[in-house]
Order: sequence, then structure tokens, then C-alpha cells
Amino acid sequence: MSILRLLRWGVTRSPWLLHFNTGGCNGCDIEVLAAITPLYDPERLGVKLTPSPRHADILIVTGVVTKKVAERLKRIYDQIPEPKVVVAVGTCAISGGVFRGSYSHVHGVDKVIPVDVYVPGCTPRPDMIIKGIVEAVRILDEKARKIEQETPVR
Amino acid sequence: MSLPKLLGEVAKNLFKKPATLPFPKEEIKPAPGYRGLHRVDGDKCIGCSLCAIECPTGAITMKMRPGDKKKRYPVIDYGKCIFCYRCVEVCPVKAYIVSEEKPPVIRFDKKEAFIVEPIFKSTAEKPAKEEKQ
Amino acid sequence: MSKELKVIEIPVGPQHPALHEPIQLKIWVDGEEVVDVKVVAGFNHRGVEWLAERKTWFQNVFMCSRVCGICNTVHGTTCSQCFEDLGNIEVPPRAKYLRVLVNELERIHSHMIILAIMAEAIGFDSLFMLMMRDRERVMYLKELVTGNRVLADYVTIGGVRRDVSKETCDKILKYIDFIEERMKFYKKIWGEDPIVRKRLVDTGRATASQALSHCFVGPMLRGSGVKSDVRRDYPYAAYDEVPFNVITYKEGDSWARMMVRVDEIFESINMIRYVIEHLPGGPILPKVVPKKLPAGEGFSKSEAPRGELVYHAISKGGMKPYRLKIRTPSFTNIHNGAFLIKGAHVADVPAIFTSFDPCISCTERVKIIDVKTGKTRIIPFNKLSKLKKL
Amino acid sequence: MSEEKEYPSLEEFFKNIGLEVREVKPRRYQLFVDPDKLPNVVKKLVDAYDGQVYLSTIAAVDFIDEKVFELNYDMSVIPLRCVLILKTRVPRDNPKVPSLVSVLPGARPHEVEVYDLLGIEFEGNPYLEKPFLLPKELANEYPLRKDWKGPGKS
Repeated sequence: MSILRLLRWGVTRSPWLLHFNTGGCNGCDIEVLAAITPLYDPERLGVKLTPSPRHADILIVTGVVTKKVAERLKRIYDQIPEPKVVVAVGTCAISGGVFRGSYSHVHGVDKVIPVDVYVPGCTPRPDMIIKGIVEAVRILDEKARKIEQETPVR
Repeated sequence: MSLPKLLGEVAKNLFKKPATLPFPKEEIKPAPGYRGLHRVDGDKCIGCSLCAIECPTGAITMKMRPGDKKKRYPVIDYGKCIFCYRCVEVCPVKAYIVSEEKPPVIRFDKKEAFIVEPIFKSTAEKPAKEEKQ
Repeated sequence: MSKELKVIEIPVGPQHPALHEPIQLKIWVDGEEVVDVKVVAGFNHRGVEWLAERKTWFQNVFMCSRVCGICNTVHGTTCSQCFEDLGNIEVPPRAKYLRVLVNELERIHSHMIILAIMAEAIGFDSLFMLMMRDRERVMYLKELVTGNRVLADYVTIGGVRRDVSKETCDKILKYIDFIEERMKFYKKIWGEDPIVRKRLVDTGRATASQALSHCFVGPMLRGSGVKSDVRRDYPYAAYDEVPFNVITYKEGDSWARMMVRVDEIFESINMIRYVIEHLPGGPILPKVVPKKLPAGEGFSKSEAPRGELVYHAISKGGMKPYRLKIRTPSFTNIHNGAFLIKGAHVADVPAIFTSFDPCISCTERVKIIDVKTGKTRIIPFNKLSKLKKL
Repeated sequence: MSEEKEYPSLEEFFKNIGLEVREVKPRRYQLFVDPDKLPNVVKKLVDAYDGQVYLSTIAAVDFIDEKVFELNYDMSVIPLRCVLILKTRVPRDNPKVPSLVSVLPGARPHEVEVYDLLGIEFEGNPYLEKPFLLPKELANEYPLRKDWKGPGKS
């Protein structure tokens, strides 16, 4: 149990992000990029970007989720260890946005994987993306607590 | 080998004020004229549906006004809206109220917050809270 | 072990925010050398051309702006110009100048972001951070003029959607001075710093004839010494009245391509100054913009930050286009430029690839990732550059 | 490169090879070419202007009423600073065009894209593949043909 508590402490103090572009216009991607640069600098809050899904706690998804990418998105989601939180950034990731009705995408991230936080806007500003991450950390904490409670004490 | 050119700049930056904005403590103000959340003034709206037709994403749906079977009013879905302000531009009676408010972050259990009804100043006309999608 | 592994296949798939590119490069390596390369596309295919046939002219301008988020104003401008060409709509002179203003602001921000990403790809992180910090000023200016940081939606059929005030102009001039001063410093780094030069000089060289026969566009063509710029060759908006130089470098390697971008920022800064000084008065939109356009053919091209952008519309009259063809600069640059990677070292692949200024959402209006089993390794794009060079 | 060299105007060039070009808008020329003659014309064009000609795009249109595909080859001639649109038409039931890859290697991705989305075959292009851009589900379909039924309910 104490290990799980340590996990929760670590995970909520320093969540690592994985950013995944599923077919958006790159607008949200450069805003996520801007959000990690000196002006906003979430690293002072412990938020760090990681290139590997196995190290990540929070998955940031941007873009419309094209059919070709959907299976990869599912696979990446499965590779992230529990507890995990998904943040859908931008209108495209929420509902398909301006590309709604097209033949080649699935209209939103939540059609493929469960989403916990939505950051609307086209494109959302970097500070709102950081706010979304803060909200995600809260959900991460809740999820970690749930795991802690459900695991029997030995 | 010559010295890396950036070294001096990096050293200088050590003694400068931090470039980082004190973000979570202070809100960052967008530049004036930022296209933020927009609402419909329900009293001004004449229910012409022009905004719903012109919307590039189909984020605006026209709902029947309860009580008045002929009049409609627009409901904006911020989950689909791309904040292009085309609706604000085409509205013949300027019924849209624009703001510089940033679209808020929405949790998975509060998805109904995406759908925003018009503002009705005269409360008599205010439609009773009906089914949310 | 080395005898067993003759040629290994490495899918280079990006999964890093600093590398916002969703393309998969399949490279086959022999030891350290790349023997073959294949660009796997389609991960970002959103079916924009199909959707365009189902949306009205005005809706199309908004959708086309979202083909690419980084060069969205250029997409909006070209799309509007294409429809104006089709409907013979006259654009007021003030709107033409304002289009130049916003397009050049966008070029500065786009070139700065690719310079920053290139710095990151070659492992020069402090330059990346510093350039991103200064880029925020340009983003602020863009927000001030257009109303949004990234997706401007500034241009519409017939003109532009917002006017600029006197105060805005003063602020632009003030910030532009700051950017120019900083860029002079960065130019020194890009031109002289040993770290940059060692990684970029002599990698991915394309001669002028290669660049032409492979249909490169934009900075890739100019980096090989071919003087071609749509702004000069086929002027649109107010570019025939605004003076500027076409930057060319003869070397044709990754470094030359980056230097073209550095120098173009200075040209853009001068153009913005000229535009603000000579901004004509008058309306920003014509009195009547028709909602229906006649049957016919519209063609427009423009110089996006990444090269030549082409829109070709075919109309049969009415509210919607019959066919809208979009050709984005990255599409030719990436698919045709892949041959430059052959023969390079694995560690140079990101440096060469980033020098194309790849913008995948532009490319196919589609996207990518990586996978594989067996002999294949998956290496994040940014890690690749950190592999030790022999 | 050779800024000083004088090049013939497009009217002169096409007169020499027995074709007539029309200036539809300032600096924009247009003409119809038979599909069989296309590689030859492009080759002559490339030679006449020292290779300073590039292919901007191939805009293929499905004119279903006339039962033809129209291909617009948008070429840019750098020394003359103008655009040349070569139009060609192929019957809808047997869409085959000779490829330009041997003349201009840069035509490759454009031809592959047209083949993928409209199903026009380019004879002599060894790189044709399907699906190139489309998701696997649509591997045998051609979305940009006007008789395509559409994505159905997604």
C-alpha cells in the first residue's frame, strides 16, 4: 500500500506528458509546443514531456483521429501504465471540428479511447492547455486513490 | 575550435529577470480583440437561422422557442465551434455578444457545459430548462 | 552480430511534441549508412478535397485555413484569391496590403519555429528555447492583428475581416524592431556557430538541376541557387508594389536551406515596415460579395513559408465548388526530397528531414506513426539525432 | 542561374511545335494536349527552358456528365515567370495517361495521389500504389469520383 501511495505522490507531483498528433492541422501541436517553452514553462510545475508512452502519465491528443491513426492511438493508450489520463486538445479532437462529415476520420478522440479532459478552442491558447493539464492531474490523483483503495492491503 | 557563440548569451540570461510568465498566479490576458466565447442575446435574435446555415462546422442548431411555435433561437455547441466568428459577421441584427473570455476546460463528467443557450434578459421569455443533449 | 544484420529497416516515426510531424519514414540502413528510404503517407488524410465539394464558398475559406495550422493565413489567402479569380471580384488596395502584412507576420513565425525545431533536432536545446521565447512576440502581434494566435481566419473572399488601428501599427513596429535585433544575433549563430555548421554543412546536398527536376519549391529550391519566388514571379495581393529581394544560397545543403529562412525573416521585417508606412486608406471589403460564383475555373498560387502553394478550383456555378485541388508545398518537398536522405548517416536523417520544413498536415491533409516487430527498431525521431555518429 | 539568357515566349515555343496556346489571364496560359503527346510536349518544354520548368500539381476532375476525366497539369516556367496549364482528357471507362516520371521525376507523388483518389492510371510510373493516402477500408474506392456513394454512416 505504501508503494501505491508513493506512486500517487510521484505521479501527481510530476506528471509526464506524451503528445500525440492524430491528424490535426498542426495548429494545436505548435501551441502544445509553445506551452513547453520558456514563456509558459510547465517544467517548473513538474510537468515534463516524454517521447515514450511507457513513461507517460498524461496523454495529450490533438487532431481529428484519422482511421489510419485510430488503431495506433488505441495501441499507444494501452501501452501507458495505469493510472492514466487523456486530454483532448482542440475542437478537432473533441468532435472533428471543421472536418466533420469526412470519410477518413472517426470524429473525435472519445470514439476510440475514453477522454477525461476536453480543452475546447481552435486553437486553445497555451495557458488553457496548461490548465487542462492541471485538471488532468486532479483526475490522475482521483484515479490513483481509487487504485490505492481497490488494492487489498497485504 | 572556436567557442560556441551562444555561450555569452546563455551566461547573460542567468542574471536576467525570468522570461516565464507567473502563469497560474496571474491570468494571462489575451491581446485586445481576441476571439473568445460568444453568446446570443436571446431578446435581439429574430430566429432567421442565418448563422446556423453559414457556420462552417454546423456548431449552431436552431431550437424551437417554447410557447412560441414560430420562433427559433440558436444554441451553440462549443465542442464543435471553431471560433471563426462567421456567425457574428453574418447576423443581420447583431445579436451576438462577443467577449475575450477563453473557452474553459471541461471535464469528462461535465460534457453538457459544451452546449450554451442564449442569454434572455427578460426572464419572462426564458425557456424552462429542458432536456440537454 | 554485424555479419547477420545486413540491412535493417528502421521506421522513423515521430512521437515528440517538438517534432510535430506525423509522417513515417521507413529507412533501410547498412551499418550507419542509409541505403533506401520510403515515405509512408496517409496518416493525416482528412479528405479535405472531398469535403470542399460539399461546403459553400465561404465555409471553404474557413476549412482551407485549417488544412495547415502553421501556414493558415496563406491557405486562407490563396483560397480566397482562387475564388476571387473565379468570380472576378476586385479586392480593395487596403485589404491587399493587410494581406501582405499578415502573411509576412506568419512567415516570420513559421520560419522561427522551424529554425527552433532544427536547433532541437541537432541537439542545440538552448537555441531552441531562446528562439521559441522570442517567437512569442510575433504570436502576440498576430493575435493583435487577427484575433487569434494561430488560426487567424483573417482573410475572406473579397478582402480581410478586420482593420488595423494606428496603435496596432505602432506596436507592430516596436516589436518588429526587437525581433530584428534578436534575429541579427541568431543569424550570427546560424552562420558561424561550430555546432550548427558541423551538423548541417554538407548534409543532404541537392544541386540546382536536381532541385528543379524533382520539383522542389520554396526555400528548398532557393537553397540550391534557383531564383524562384512566387511573390516575384506571379505576384498576388500587393507583392508587386512591395519591394523585396529573393534570397538564394548556392550550397544546396541543409545549412543553405536554413540560411535562406534566416535571411527571409529580415526581408519580411522590411516588407512589414514598408506595408505599414504605405498602407492605403479605404475600405477593407468590397461593397457586395456574391454568395454564388459563376461557372469557370479559378487558379491561384502563393508563396507559403514552405514554398509554392497552389489552389485550383473548378466551378459549375452555384453555391459550391465542383472540384477544389489543393497542392501544398510540403507534399512535393517531402515525397520528392526523400532521395536526399539516401547515403546519409542515420544521425543526419533528422537534420536533413527537418531542413525540408516538413509540415505533414499540409502534405496529405493526412498523418503517421511507428511500429514493428522482429528486426525492426523503433526510435523516436529526436532520439535518433542523439545516436553517436561514427 | 542564367538570368541573362533570352528565352522564347510560350506563344513562339508552342507555334514551333505546332500547338496553339491561349493567355486566359495575365501570365496564365492554357492549352489542350492529347494524352499521348503529353510526355513529348513536356520534354520539349523542359529542354527549351533549360530545365527551369517544374510541375506544380495535377488537378484531376471527374466530369461525369461528359464521361471524361480532365487532368490539369499546372506547370511553372521560371524564366518567363508564368503559369502554363496543360489540359488533357481521358475517357472515364478507360482512364490511362502516359506518365511524366521519366521526363520530370518530380511528377511522381502527384501521379500517385491522383491514382489513389481518382483511379487514373499513369502508364510507366513504377511507384503507383494504393492505398497511398486512404485508410485501408477504402483501399478499393475512389472518393473523388463523383459517383462515389460516400462514407455512409460513420
